[in-house]
Amino acid sequence: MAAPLLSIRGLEVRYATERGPARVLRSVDIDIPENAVVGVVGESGSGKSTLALTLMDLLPGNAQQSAASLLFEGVELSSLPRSQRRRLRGTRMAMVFQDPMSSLHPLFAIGTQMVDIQRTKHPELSSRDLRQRAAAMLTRVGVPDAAARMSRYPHEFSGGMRQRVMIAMALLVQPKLLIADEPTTALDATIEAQIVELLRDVRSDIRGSIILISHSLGLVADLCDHVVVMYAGEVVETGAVDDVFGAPQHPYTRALLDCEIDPWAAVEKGAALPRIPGAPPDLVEMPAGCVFAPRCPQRHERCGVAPALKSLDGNRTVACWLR
Amino acid sequence: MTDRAAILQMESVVVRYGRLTAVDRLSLVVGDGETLGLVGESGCGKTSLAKALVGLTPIDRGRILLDGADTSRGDATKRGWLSQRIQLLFQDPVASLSPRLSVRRLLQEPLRIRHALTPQTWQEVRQLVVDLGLSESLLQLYPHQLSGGQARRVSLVRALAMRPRIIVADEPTAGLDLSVQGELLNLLAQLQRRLGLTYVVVSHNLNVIGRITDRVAVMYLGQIVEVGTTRRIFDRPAHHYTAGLIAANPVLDRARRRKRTVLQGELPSPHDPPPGCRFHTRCPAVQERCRLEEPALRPDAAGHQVACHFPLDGG
Amino acid sequence: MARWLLARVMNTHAGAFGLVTVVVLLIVAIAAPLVALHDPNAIAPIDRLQPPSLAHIFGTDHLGRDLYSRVVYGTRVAIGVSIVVMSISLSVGVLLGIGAAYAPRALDQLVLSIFDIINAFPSIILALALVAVLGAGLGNLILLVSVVFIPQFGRVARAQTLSIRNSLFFEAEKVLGTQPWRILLHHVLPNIIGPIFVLASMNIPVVITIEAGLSFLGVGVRPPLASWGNLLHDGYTYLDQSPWPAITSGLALMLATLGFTLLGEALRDAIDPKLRRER
Amino acid sequence: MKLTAAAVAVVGAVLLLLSLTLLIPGDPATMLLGPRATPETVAALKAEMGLDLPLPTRLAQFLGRAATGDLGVDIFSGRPVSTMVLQALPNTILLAVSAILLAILFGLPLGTIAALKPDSIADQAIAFLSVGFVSAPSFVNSIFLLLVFALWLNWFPVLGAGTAGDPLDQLWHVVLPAVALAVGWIGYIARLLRSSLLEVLNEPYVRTMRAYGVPESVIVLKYALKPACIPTLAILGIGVGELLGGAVFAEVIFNRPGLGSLIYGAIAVRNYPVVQGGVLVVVLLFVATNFLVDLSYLWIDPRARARLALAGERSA
Repeated sequence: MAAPLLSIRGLEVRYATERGPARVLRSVDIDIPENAVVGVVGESGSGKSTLALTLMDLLPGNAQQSAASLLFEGVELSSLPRSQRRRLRGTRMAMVFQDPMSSLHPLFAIGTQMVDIQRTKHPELSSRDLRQRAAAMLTRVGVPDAAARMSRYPHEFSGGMRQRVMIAMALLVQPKLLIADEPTTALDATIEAQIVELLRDVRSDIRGSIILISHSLGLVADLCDHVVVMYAGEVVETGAVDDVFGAPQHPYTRALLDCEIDPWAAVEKGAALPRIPGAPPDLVEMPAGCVFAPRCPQRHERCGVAPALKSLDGNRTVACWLR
Repeated sequence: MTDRAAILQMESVVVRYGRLTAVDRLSLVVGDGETLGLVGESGCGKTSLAKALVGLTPIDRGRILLDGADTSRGDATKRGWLSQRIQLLFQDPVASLSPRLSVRRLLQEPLRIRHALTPQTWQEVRQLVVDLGLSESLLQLYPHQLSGGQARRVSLVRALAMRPRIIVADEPTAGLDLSVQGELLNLLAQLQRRLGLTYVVVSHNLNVIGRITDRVAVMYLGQIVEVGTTRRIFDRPAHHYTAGLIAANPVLDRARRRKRTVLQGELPSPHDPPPGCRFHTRCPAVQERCRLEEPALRPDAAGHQVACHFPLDGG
Repeated sequence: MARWLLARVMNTHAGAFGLVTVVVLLIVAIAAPLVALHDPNAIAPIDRLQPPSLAHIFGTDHLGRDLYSRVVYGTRVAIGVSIVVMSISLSVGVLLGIGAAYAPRALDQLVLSIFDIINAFPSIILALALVAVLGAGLGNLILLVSVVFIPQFGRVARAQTLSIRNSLFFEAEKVLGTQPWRILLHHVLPNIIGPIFVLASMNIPVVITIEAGLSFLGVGVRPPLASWGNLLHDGYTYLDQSPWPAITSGLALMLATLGFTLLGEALRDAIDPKLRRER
Repeated sequence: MKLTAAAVAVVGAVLLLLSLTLLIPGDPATMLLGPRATPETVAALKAEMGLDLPLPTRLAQFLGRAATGDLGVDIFSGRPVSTMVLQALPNTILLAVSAILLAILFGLPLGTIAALKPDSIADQAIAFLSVGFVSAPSFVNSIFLLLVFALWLNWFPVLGAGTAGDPLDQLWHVVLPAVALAVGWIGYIARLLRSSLLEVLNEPYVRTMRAYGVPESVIVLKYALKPACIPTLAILGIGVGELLGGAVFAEVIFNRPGLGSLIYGAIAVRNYPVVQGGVLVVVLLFVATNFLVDLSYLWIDPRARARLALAGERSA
């Protein structure tokens, strides 16, 4: 098997809180293959957004990170000086954020911002060239009348158009790794569908891998080849989307899939909806053992000790004593 | 049409904010004891309609009948008449609780409003708190100390303490994780069975709507474009917008995903809705007639209503 | 609540310094006759413009009066005036502000225009003009400086009330059928009192400054009543003969404004979570 | 909208000024003529000064004349008030502008440095200085500066505004009073800018810039400083008012001719036309700068332009 584009081993992130450190990510191991679309799913507090910010080196000041290894294109990121790490952003890595309203600067024209984000990648090009590239890319992602729109401000764009601008920015720098954090969550349903179509459409334009972070199982099933399931700061299961969603191995994955409502399912109206009893653990005062054990229908004595992520057949991994 | 007795009738209701018409000549009947879903994207007027139903937003034209009584006339305009019949669950439960009051005070408030705060009624409310799976220790807390789920239940107890017959729920699962939303929905279902409540559920989550409602009304730019039983709407949508909306819903089932059509274009400005059929700018099956003539909401033989000149098969 | 506030204020060096300074000033103001070492108005022309000594620890002024005792009594005036002024502006401003927020549009506009008119004058100029016209003196000073500060409280109270009227919980109360008086008493007032209180505490040093400034210009507290402004004026007049009157009263004024500013900011940071990130 | 509000404020302010003269305990005519004047001479003077007319008429007359630049005459010297005000105005404007420039020149970099390295020693030092600066009343500053730099060290001239026609001398004279006025605003601007800059640097749009490797210097100087300046700009409007107020003290203490000392001197002798004219000009200056500040929002913030366009559309 070819070496993965990105290999994360033993990633730990803590946030300083008033009550003490919150362990937001714990011993996370993930491989992102070359030219793959990897979905990271999990509920709130699972650490999926923190994972994205860690990879981009954009964690807020109160976060403390320690990783045994972050190997990206054969380079160890954790030992890279900050300045070199910064130069990876906007050249080898880029990110599309959840809220396209607040993620674009309200006081500058779209064009100005689209030009400046290319400078790290293309220091040799003139502002004029960069502007032309930007306008062409806006047309590519379906922004009508792109040349004129370059001098418009974010508030003059609709939510869907703003997200197209964000995607155009990512395409402009041709990253090897594109991270999209809930790229459609803030959008209305029919606009969300358009953006999903756009992402599918530009998939081949990006000669690299995409990490799609989402709480929506449907979206991940729709767009991704691989999936990483996270719970309370840990990876509980990984594998090909069809395998994981078709035959989940971890009790949490299974329970979560059960909770996804199928509106077409022939069920009695009065029948109770599935749910996972209890609530995710407090990340400041983590209980010992398997993180999911307190809510797990299949917990037993061994769950008092945390299970390691182990490999299964068919390139899958799962962190559960039962497998 | 529903086979139940009508509890709530909207007749050509118009809601305006200045020059913006948020709800335009909307007529809809809600049956006693049913769960009606109200779906549509932002700006379609569903929240304005919900507010109009509970009297938060005045209606400019048309009327709303509750149990046959016009809510803008006579006794029904007295304080307390409406609030003891219809209650609203807000989308943001924490922000909808007054921040400087303890949960205890918040829960006593509906009783004080009804001038019915006695040890016995308070005991009933506390029982309701326990029934809804809340701990009594919560009474000491303030809204900002509650989780989203807890705040939602506190709001629910407050609403129920007014003994309403109808509850309008605005995005009841917004902000709730997949693994816990079932709990709240189950609770709502239990309460409905126990108290004979009627629900109007406003939501953009089609999975939830498809599962918990009896009937669905689809809104677009301030008007209803289709109303019918939930099964019918999901299985055989007649309006092209309904079909597009349902197709846009990302679902796990790969077989369903493959055959989806994506609606093009964006919502026109509600300040300046298109002439003719309001959906014609985005409709995949648009004809000349659609640009000129506004389609009326018409029932078919089975009572399924759709506002389209050229509905999808069987419409 | 009070204990929680105290803990938060004492949490930072600045807050602790502010609180201690203000408490000391309050004690000095209340117990001025006990704290002062001399009669502040006892004239001794022989001892005029003395530098600090054991007998007169701050020195003496141009009439030989003990500066330390005069500064102590000046504390009384400064703090007394600022507290009374804030109480008046706060009550009137809050009443007007809430009233305007509830009033019909025309009335609301009228109140706003009155605020605009008062605000069209730089505050010291307005106070100067008002006091000059109506005559100097403690009573007029208090009344007129109060007028200057009413718009601030009025505007904040109005804006807060309006934002509460637009808030979700206000709508929720309406849906519940809560009586208007109950909404005002239990839901509006408790939520605007925090920011109003913060505004008052932040304005106390400003009022102290204005009182001293007007007295300095000779249109405030009338001599021989000891006000820091009067002391400073005398100090300025005799600056080339002895710097002590100006230095001592100036430092007293600076210490008071610094203490109240720091305490006000600590209170603001404690009460208003939105501003907590500011230092 | 803003313009009408400003106009209402100015007219209201004038009305307030004029009605104040009605409330004066001793009226100017009596005061001017002294206690031995006969009622007839007082009445004659009153008529001459227009004091016998009803208030609305006086207001209309005053506004009508003020619009043509006539602010009445000094009741003692008979000189036109407008001439006196115009003579005083440049000194006050020089003082105010110098103070604002000083405040921005020092406040902006200090605030930026503090925000870039929050909680560093530099930040704490700046914070400490700023609080000290902010809370010091300008007239205390003036006296202390006068004492230290003019009387003790003799670095700067003690009194006056300098020889007319000698810009260097005038500049030399404006240093101490301008510093006295600016000190508080240096602290204020530094603190305000620090907090708003910290807030902006945490905004998602800054994070987007960082996600594309945009250098931190470009982010701070181009993208962050602009929005962070908006709150600072807002307080500059109020600041001008306080500066004009503070100018009274600075001008009195440093014995500079100017609007402040003109008004102060006139108040002492109840020379009401001069007080009225002087205060009116101060109010106009204040309202005009605030209006300019509001206009500058339009220049900085495209959303404000859009709101304005929308409001225009609605009222049309």
